[in-house]
Amino acid sequence: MNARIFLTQLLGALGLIVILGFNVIIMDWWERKLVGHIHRRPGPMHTGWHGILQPFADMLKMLSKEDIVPDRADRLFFWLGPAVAVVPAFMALAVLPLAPGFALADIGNGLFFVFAMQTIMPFGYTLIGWSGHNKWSLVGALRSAAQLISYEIPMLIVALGILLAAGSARLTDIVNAQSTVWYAVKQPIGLLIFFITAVAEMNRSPFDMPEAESELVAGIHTEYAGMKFGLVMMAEYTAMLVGSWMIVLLFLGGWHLWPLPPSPVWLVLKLYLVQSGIIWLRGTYLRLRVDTMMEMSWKYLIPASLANLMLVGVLATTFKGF
Amino acid sequence: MTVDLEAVAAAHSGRVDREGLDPAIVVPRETWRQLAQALSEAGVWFSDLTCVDRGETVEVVAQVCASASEQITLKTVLPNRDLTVDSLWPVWPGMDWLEREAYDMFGVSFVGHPDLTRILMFDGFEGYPLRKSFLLETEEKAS
Amino acid sequence: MIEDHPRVGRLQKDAVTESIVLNMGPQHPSMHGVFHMQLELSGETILAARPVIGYLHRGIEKLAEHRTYAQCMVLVDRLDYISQYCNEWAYCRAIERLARIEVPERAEWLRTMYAELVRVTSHLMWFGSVGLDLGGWTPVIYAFIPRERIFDFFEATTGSRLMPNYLRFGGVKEDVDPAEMEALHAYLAKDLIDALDEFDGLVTGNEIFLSRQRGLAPMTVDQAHAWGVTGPMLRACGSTRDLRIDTPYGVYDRLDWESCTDTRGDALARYSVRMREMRESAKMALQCIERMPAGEVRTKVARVLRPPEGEVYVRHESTRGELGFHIVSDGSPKPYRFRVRSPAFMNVSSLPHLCAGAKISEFFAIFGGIDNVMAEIDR
Amino acid sequence: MGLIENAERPNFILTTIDTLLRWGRSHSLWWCNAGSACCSLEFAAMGGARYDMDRIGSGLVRASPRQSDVLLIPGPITKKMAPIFVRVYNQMPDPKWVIAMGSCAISGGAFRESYSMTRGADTVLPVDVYVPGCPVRPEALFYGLLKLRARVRGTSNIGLAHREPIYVPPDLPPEWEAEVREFLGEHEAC
Repeated sequence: MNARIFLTQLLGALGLIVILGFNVIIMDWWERKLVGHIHRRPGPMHTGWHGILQPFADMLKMLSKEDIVPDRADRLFFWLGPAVAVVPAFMALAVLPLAPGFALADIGNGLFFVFAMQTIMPFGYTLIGWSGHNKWSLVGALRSAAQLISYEIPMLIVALGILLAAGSARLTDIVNAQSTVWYAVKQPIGLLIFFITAVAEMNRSPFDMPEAESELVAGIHTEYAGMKFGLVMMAEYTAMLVGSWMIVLLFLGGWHLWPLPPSPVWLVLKLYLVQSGIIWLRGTYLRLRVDTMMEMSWKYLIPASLANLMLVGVLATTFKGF
Repeated sequence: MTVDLEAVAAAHSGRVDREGLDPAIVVPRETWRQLAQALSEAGVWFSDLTCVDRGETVEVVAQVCASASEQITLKTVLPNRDLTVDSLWPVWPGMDWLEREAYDMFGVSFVGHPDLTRILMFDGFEGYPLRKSFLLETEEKAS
Repeated sequence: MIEDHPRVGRLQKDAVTESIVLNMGPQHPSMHGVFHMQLELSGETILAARPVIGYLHRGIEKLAEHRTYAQCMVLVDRLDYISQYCNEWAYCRAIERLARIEVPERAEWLRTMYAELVRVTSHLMWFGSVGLDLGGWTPVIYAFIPRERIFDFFEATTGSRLMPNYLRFGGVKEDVDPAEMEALHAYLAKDLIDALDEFDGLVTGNEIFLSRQRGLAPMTVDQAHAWGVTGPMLRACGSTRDLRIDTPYGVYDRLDWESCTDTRGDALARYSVRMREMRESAKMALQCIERMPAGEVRTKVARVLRPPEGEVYVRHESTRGELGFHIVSDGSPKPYRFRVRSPAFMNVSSLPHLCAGAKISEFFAIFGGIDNVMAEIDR
Repeated sequence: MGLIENAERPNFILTTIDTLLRWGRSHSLWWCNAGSACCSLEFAAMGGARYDMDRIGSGLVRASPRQSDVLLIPGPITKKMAPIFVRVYNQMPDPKWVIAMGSCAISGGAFRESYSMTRGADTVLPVDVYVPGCPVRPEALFYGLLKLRARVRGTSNIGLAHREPIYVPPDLPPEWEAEVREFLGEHEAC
């Protein structure tokens, strides 16, 4: 093996972890600030400039909290759960490009790789919920499994539409196919379905069933204390990052902002706009009921996504360059 | 008056007490449930049930409404040595918690109640707090 | 017969899923205090529910027997701490009826105004907690904005945000500063209505909210009467019973208002009744400010009140329903028996009937719609 | 012997980490609201837009005691409820603090002589901050929180087991107002 490539990749991986940690911190602060302003209150103000150091304080506190593992919990999986939830998100990030060709591994099957990784995350949530030996978290785990499985299907079908139009599963190619017109314009139904399912995949409000605070105490992570809880939070923010990144890459033109020249700045900007939109949802909407949520996926989203696929197929074969 | 108090009272071997601010029907405990049954069939709904400790006896007092604005008090008197009376739960299901509370606070047993257990106090609690014989700690010290 | 086959029999026995018992509360985020619910679940469906109460039982009825009538006002405040003025008024009416005390005209207007204002704040609190129960964080924060404003008025006129101890036998403690009333009038006439419109936009028009509330836990008038349910919950099933009209007290018969009812009887109807009641109450409070006559606010009553021997039961339309005070006097300065018929107590006792067969998340929508206050239930 | 002496001696790295951890803890006191009675309303008001305790990083009321730092007792502890409070307290991870809010939680308050009440939270739990009032005003609770925050920031990890309770004065001294107003004054939205 070429030592130079190995070293670059190693450094890249480390850089990714740093970026991820940074993202979690930014998002934690930004979520509290944004929700605060939606509520007409200032949010964190006294921990650094406008509370910018708040996430560091939280992290330090969590690090130094007593690490409780309940007596009857399954110790191995109690530890493993957060890791199983975090690691696939990290792995998915490895193939997500920031600029043309600028990804840790710009592989040909990037699209499928990301979805494959996203499919593993629910296992983590289910493990987290199940291993704590708590009825609340068990209900949360079951909800999480049901929810993530049923929302994966429409999401993938919509992604197939993109695949069909772009003719490649390489994420860079998909973005470059949107250099002038985004897929958001060409496939608006697809964007809508993809956005809904992505929010559901991230366990964000209004789909935050697994950790429905008013219902299931703290849902899947009821028994998690200290840094392990921090890890669960990290997994959730990372899932949010991956999901929003996919929305930006597949529908919002990635680094393209026609007629301006392409730049990674646009991508980062869009990324955080999408994430802010998801936070906004949390500030506005109430939570769906579990059965309505399942119904929504199986009765409406899957047929709609299939119709969308058919439409895209017809359009793509009729008009060249759709 | 939508309900003829005198007639109802007479039919259940009771009497009408008009000395107070509201008319009250006082019946012996044997006809307690029949009285409620008869009133219920006449379209009367209940409002409240409680007890008053009179020292030697315990009065069970129910407040019922004959119409939206008309208030009737039903009473039966139980001697201390035998605090049992028929439950009104079969007549008005909402009496469930009220009778449990009366049992919890006064020790009155309601025959025919489906689940007569303590409601406000915990299971191991001794005594019936709202009886006059139940003293608070401060009173015990004073006496 | 295939069922007789030993293996089939065993399989069938195995296939029966075990129900789990979930203890919800007393320490749970959306139990509105310390309420304990034993739920028997099959999956997420509630098979049976058994409420356990008494975690906040402070023995107010016993303590009141050791206080003078005036001292009991402190305990009455703490019964239902969300609608304090209604409690105080109901208690005052009971004692005034028992001791035959006349109340001056202006005091009646003031009492009506405070009772209606507290109905607004109480329903605002309920609105916020319904939002919280259904997973939205914003409604509760928004609901606190008008609440704080009305609390400012309470504080400026009675000296306390929550526990005013303002009403007295034969009137109220003291008159209100006209400037404060004017400021409140301006607020009620415009800003409060704007805020309520905003709430309607935030929650009432929300499709998710409607889908969660419509047709949920329906109740008929007969059921409501059988379970002793009163107040907005009863009016939501089509009954027109409202003690403010049926047994007129205060100045309600002189105000221009209507009792809010609905015929659907489900959770959405309960929601809609309360939302409209807020507007009606604001309207009534406005009329009180506009038409309040000048005059005395308090009649002279003996410092240590000794009502004549007798007993009285007074029904009062509190924010949650029929609040009853049953006072037995033996002629001494302390009540012989002090009984509170609490509306939330009776409303919550209907909970097992309402939530059988519902899902866990529906349970919270039902429970929030009851609008209970544990302090009043447990007393 | 040597080990203990070394632990007592100020060590640059240890003290730096200790300062950092104390800073982190003091800025991130999350609540466990065992909300019982009247005072929990004023606690809720403190989360509202006017008082907004999130501004000092305490805005999160965690539903699970496992993730919270401060147990708030906003009402009377009845004999029926006392074991549950103890259980919730035991479920919280160390370091943890307890705030007794209101006269019921401090001593039993208006219901002190009742047959169903404990005589205050400190009969069952170690209380760190006593905030008097019936009910407590949000400003008073805010002041108690600020005091607790200062205490957390000033307490080294070694001294955690030995703690003197903080008593918030029932009257309003001028500096009391000034300190809270300084925090509350910066955002007068409503």
